[in-house]
Amino acid sequence: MLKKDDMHVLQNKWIASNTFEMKLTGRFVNSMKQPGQFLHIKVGDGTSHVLRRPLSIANVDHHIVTVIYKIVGKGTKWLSERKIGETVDVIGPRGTGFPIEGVRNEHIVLIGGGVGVPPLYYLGRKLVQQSNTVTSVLGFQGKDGVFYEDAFRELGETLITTDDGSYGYKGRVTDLIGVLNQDVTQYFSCGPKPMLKGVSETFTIPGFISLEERMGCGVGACFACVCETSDPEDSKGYRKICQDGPVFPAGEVVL
Amino acid sequence: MLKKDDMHVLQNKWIASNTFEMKLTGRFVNSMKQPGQFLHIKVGDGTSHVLRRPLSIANVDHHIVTVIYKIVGKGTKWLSERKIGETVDVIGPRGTGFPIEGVRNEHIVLIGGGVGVPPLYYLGRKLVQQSNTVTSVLGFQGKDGVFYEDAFRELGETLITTDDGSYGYKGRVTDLIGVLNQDVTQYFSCGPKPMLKGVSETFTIPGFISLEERMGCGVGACFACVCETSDPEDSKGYRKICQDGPVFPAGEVVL
Amino acid sequence: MDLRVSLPGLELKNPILPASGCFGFGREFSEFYDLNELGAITIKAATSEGRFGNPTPRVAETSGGMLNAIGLQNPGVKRIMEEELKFLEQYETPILANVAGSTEEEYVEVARELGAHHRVNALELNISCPNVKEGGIQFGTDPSLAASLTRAVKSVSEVPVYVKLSPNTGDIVEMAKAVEGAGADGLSMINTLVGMKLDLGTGRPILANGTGGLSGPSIKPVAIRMVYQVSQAVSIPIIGMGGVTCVEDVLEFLLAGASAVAVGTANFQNPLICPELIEQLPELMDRCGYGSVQACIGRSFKHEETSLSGT
Amino acid sequence: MDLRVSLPGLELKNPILPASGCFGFGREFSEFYDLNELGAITIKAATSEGRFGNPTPRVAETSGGMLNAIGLQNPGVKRIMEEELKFLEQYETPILANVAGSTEEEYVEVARELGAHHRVNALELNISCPNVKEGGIQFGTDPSLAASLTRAVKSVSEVPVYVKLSPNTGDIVEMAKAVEGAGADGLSMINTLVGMKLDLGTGRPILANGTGGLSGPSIKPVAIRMVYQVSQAVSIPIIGMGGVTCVEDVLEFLLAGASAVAVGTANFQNPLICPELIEQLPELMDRCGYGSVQACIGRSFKHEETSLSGT
Ligand SMILES: Cc1cc2nc3c(=O)[nH]c(=O)nc-3n(C[C@H](O)[C@H](O)[C@H](O)COP(=O)(O)OP(=O)(O)OC[C@H]3O[C@@H](n4cnc5c(N)ncnc54)[C@H](O)[C@@H]3O)c2cc1C
Ligand SMILES: Cc1cc2nc3c(=O)[nH]c(=O)nc-3n(C[C@H](O)[C@H](O)[C@H](O)COP(=O)(O)OP(=O)(O)OC[C@H]3O[C@@H](n4cnc5c(N)ncnc54)[C@H](O)[C@@H]3O)c2cc1C
Ligand SMILES: Cc1cc2nc3c(=O)[nH]c(=O)nc-3n(C[C@H](O)[C@H](O)[C@H](O)COP(=O)(O)O)c2cc1C
Ligand SMILES: Cc1cc2nc3c(=O)[nH]c(=O)nc-3n(C[C@H](O)[C@H](O)[C@H](O)COP(=O)(O)O)c2cc1C
Ligand code: FES
Ligand code: FES
Repeated sequence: MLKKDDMHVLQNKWIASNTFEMKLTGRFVNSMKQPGQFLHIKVGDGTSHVLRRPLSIANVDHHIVTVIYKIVGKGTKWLSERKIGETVDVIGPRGTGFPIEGVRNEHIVLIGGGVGVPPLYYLGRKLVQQSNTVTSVLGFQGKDGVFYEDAFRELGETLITTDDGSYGYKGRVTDLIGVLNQDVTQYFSCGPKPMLKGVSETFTIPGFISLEERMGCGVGACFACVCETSDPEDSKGYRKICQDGPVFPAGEVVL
Repeated sequence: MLKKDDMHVLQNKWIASNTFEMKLTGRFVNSMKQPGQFLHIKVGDGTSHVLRRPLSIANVDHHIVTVIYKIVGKGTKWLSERKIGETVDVIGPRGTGFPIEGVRNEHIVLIGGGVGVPPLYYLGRKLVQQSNTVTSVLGFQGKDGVFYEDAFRELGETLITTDDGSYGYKGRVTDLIGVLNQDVTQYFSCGPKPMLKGVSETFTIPGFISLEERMGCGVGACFACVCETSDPEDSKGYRKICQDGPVFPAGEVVL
Repeated sequence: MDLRVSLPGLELKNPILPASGCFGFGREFSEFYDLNELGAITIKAATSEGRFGNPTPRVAETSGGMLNAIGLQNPGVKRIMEEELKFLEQYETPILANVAGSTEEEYVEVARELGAHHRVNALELNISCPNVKEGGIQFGTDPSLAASLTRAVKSVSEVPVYVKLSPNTGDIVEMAKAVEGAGADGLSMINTLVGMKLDLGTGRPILANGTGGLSGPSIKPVAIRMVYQVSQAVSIPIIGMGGVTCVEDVLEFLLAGASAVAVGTANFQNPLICPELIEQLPELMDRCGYGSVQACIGRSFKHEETSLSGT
Repeated sequence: MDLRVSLPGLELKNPILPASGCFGFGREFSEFYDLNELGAITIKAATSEGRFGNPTPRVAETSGGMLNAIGLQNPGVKRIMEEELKFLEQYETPILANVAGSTEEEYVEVARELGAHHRVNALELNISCPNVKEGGIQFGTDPSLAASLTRAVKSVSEVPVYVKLSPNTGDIVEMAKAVEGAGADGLSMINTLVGMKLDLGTGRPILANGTGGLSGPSIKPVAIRMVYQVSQAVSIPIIGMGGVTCVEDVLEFLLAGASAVAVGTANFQNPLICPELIEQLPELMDRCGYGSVQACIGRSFKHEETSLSGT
């Protein structure tokens, strides 16, 4: 049975401009095996916030799960104020992540933008463990926003872009796709919709993308988070991002 | 100009069944001179609670104001969770308290019930400072609920009643009015409406009573907290408890 | 403590059921707890053909509430019967099936099919969905249209029919009386209030649909008022809902006149809310001096009678 | 940053004003700040004779909101002019005077007197108070009654007349159009939604009056939706209100189509809210790319036009 858990906050620290890294532990950490899944987190006291907040699993290590989040509104603000020792009410792991079972000895490129970067770290670690070569292309708004650069470098070649050129390459992650090594076999991408659109239109190799959408239930019951399938003949015609996704084969759904 | 202040919590401790004593300090403590006034306290985070909570001033000493409150709902629950060093948003002092200027060398009886007891302590201290003799009759639900007994004893003779007889006299404070010394010159009372009604109907000497009512603004602007005057010829016909009161001469308003 | 409530078509072992649209067809919540614990299950609105619904974003959070504009997405009545009701066969909990449509014919067709399914115990006529352009909404604001729709559906339904009322009206009592007069066996109330939230960045509504339905704790005072007024004006039972998040809210709806209480939005914040409420209800009722759910219903206005009758 | 707004009868130096009934006649708040800081002041409803209003309790807190059933307590139009408007003479802030009544005659009488007072710049016709038994409420739910009342008041008033609309209706646009057609110079919206809260101990409503008006953050999505719909359907300006607690809410109302924004319940939680909002507004407008209040008004639906016109 799926459960929710009051997870213990082990760490909650500022790692980049308005960006926090939170480490949690609890009963279900060991079931968080598939990169690309998310935690559905209750924010606020009482009924001030009726909706949970989806945050990607950024890493799992030694019974500890990491999420990395940017403060964009009241919920993430509230999260950033949690102190070590407090608990956070979490449903998870939710959704369908990146399908990497059996992926071995490939050269894979990870392409992430902003708060789309976190799930790629856990994904990259798993891929390296499975003997793949990993190249990461990570985009941020500016120098202040860059996080986890060293961590990604430990996994393999890592290229950073910033919108304002204050760090790494100036421009968008899509600008770098052309310079990538020809032997790349697959890509995995997570970030804002325009980026995912660019990425999936530029690449000719197969890939998987992870989508964001405002969620109601986060468990597949309310139809808040649907997207249309590209195939008009698809028997359902839609996918639920919280359940069938957030990860889809590139081209499966309309961006 | 009247102001609100983020007052610092110096202490917040359980002193009787579900009853807390909170000590606060801030810029306006020195203006809290008249016993019977109240603080209008913001509870909850953000807009979860749109109304402030009125709590009587229980004491003022060395720039520190004390309130004593019972947990009855979400607001007082929230207050009880405030920790030392945090701040609480307070408007005050509000209202018109007990008129004791010039009251000297009298024998005064204080009659309080439950959460009506706190303001009587500050009142009693002031009265004793002004060379009055003070007798206190304090009613509680049961033994667990009794607080400040010793503090009142330091001011003068103190009789305790409990509804269930688990401590002091069994019964209501009004039952003890008959046994009071004949030389009593005035009474001051605060507690639930039926008690105030009983008290003001039993006594023949002059007295003042302090009323409770659900408040909106707490500053006299919304007309939430009115009560009718007993005198139908009164030019206004009503009084605002938050502004004209909470203390009224017994008989002035309809109970 | 007797939690049972007997309503037309629905023998509830406790008064708690999920509200339509907030529980899908139960499948996802069955991963959290045994659906047999519930008093009943309200399933998501069915239309005759499958619908994709509105563009996204479809939800937005508000102070103490949320807006939704799902737009009645559902796989259509046939697939609901084949796939979803089939799945629910393993449970014994009574099922209240929510029926929607754009035209009277569509409502009637869906009601005929669902009402004939052996797993459906009663229908809930959704004449109050604020989120679809064509149809639906006008049935919920015009008493005579609502009455005629109720009559049409009653004439084909093999099971009792509950009509779900919209709060977006100046006179809820008039609506309730109209559908009672047309043969409704019960009422569900309330659906969502029409609301909107703007994105200050773009200057536009957050929901792609513009407006959406407001649900959650913010609407509870409106819901309690409407249940209180309607339950004194009609003699059919009411399934009350709107902003329930705790067991105190459940009791408040019962006292206001509801015979059972549905939980919508709160399932999103806490997927275990329904079994938790069922577990906590007896203790609260006991503390407030009620020996059965039946004794709570409508106590806010039956108070004097009951004290006088000395029972 | 240009915060000025020019409305019929009201030259506002900023778009913030307190809402009627939440600010008394200003006296108490003048102890917190200088009332000249405000864009305007809406004073509490006046009736022809003094009224005591409803029995207490008159307020109750709800999730993210509150209920009130004050019942139009006020000292009567004569004393308001003699005592309260007299007090306000020391300030220059424009005054919007709220007018109430039980009959058309009473409204007309009060409007004639207040409208003739040199300190009153405009009238706000309160046809939407949900808390008085006789009168008031039906004017707010029946478009033709509302129109005829507006016409009658317009014919005697020496100053512009704003009509304050009730959200307790199925069709707010129809109401707005009816009063616009009858000559209203502006609209105020929204008043409170009718709600109720029960005391679980006694089983009865907390408010002595039973029902009360729901205000505060919970109703903001309903208010925004109504302002958005009405501002596109009429050409008279709107004073928007309902649940404003922060400067983001102020901007949301402007974008939705309001020309000025009134603050009600939030004055109770924070008596300094109005000057705080006035202080914070320029920075937020700047951050969102607006150079004047005028440029914000109605942007949620004027967006495309404006982008196309390239200004
Ligand atoms: C599958 C998934 C994974 C995500 N992973 C991450 C992550 O690892 N790190 C991170 O910083 N952010 C992530 N996000 C985005 C994150 O959920 C939002 O930034 C967050 O919910 C904002 O909450 P708030 O209360 O601070 O903002 P508010 O704007 O106050 O939130 C209001 C409502 O809008 C929703 N919302 C606002 N922005 C978004 C958004 N971009 N996507 C979905 N819902 C949104 C909120 O959940 C809430 O219901 C993810 C989103 C999804 C769907
Ligand atoms: C002038 C005055 C002085 C007071 N002094 C004290 C004191 O010294 N110690 C103490 O323990 N209590 C005192 N009270 C009562 C105290 O204000 C309430 O117990 C408290 O507001 C309850 O808040 P809550 O959120 O815990 O309860 P809830 O029931 O959740 O509150 C809901 C709403 O009802 C109001 N409310 C509930 N009970 C009362 C009440 N009895 N009187 C007024 N409003 C109420 C709250 O303020 C709030 O607006 C005083 C009340 C008044 C009017
Ligand atoms: C996401 C969502 C979807 C809904 N879908 C339906 C629906 O399909 N049919 C229906 O009758 N009501 C629907 N409703 C309304 C709820 O059943 C319920 O009446 C309303 O939300 C008030 O209850 P609550 O405050 O507990 O959510 C929906 C509500 C929400 C939040
Ligand atoms: C205590 C109280 C008293 C009110 N009295 C009046 C009134 O006399 N006249 C009126 O037109 N509106 C009155 N209102 C309604 C407000 O002016 C306003 O329309 C409503 O409260 C919504 O705004 P808010 O959510 O900011 O409070 C009153 C509201 C409250 C809370
Ligand atoms: S968020 Fe409810 S179905 Fe995805
Ligand atoms: S609480 Fe507003 S006048 Fe007293």
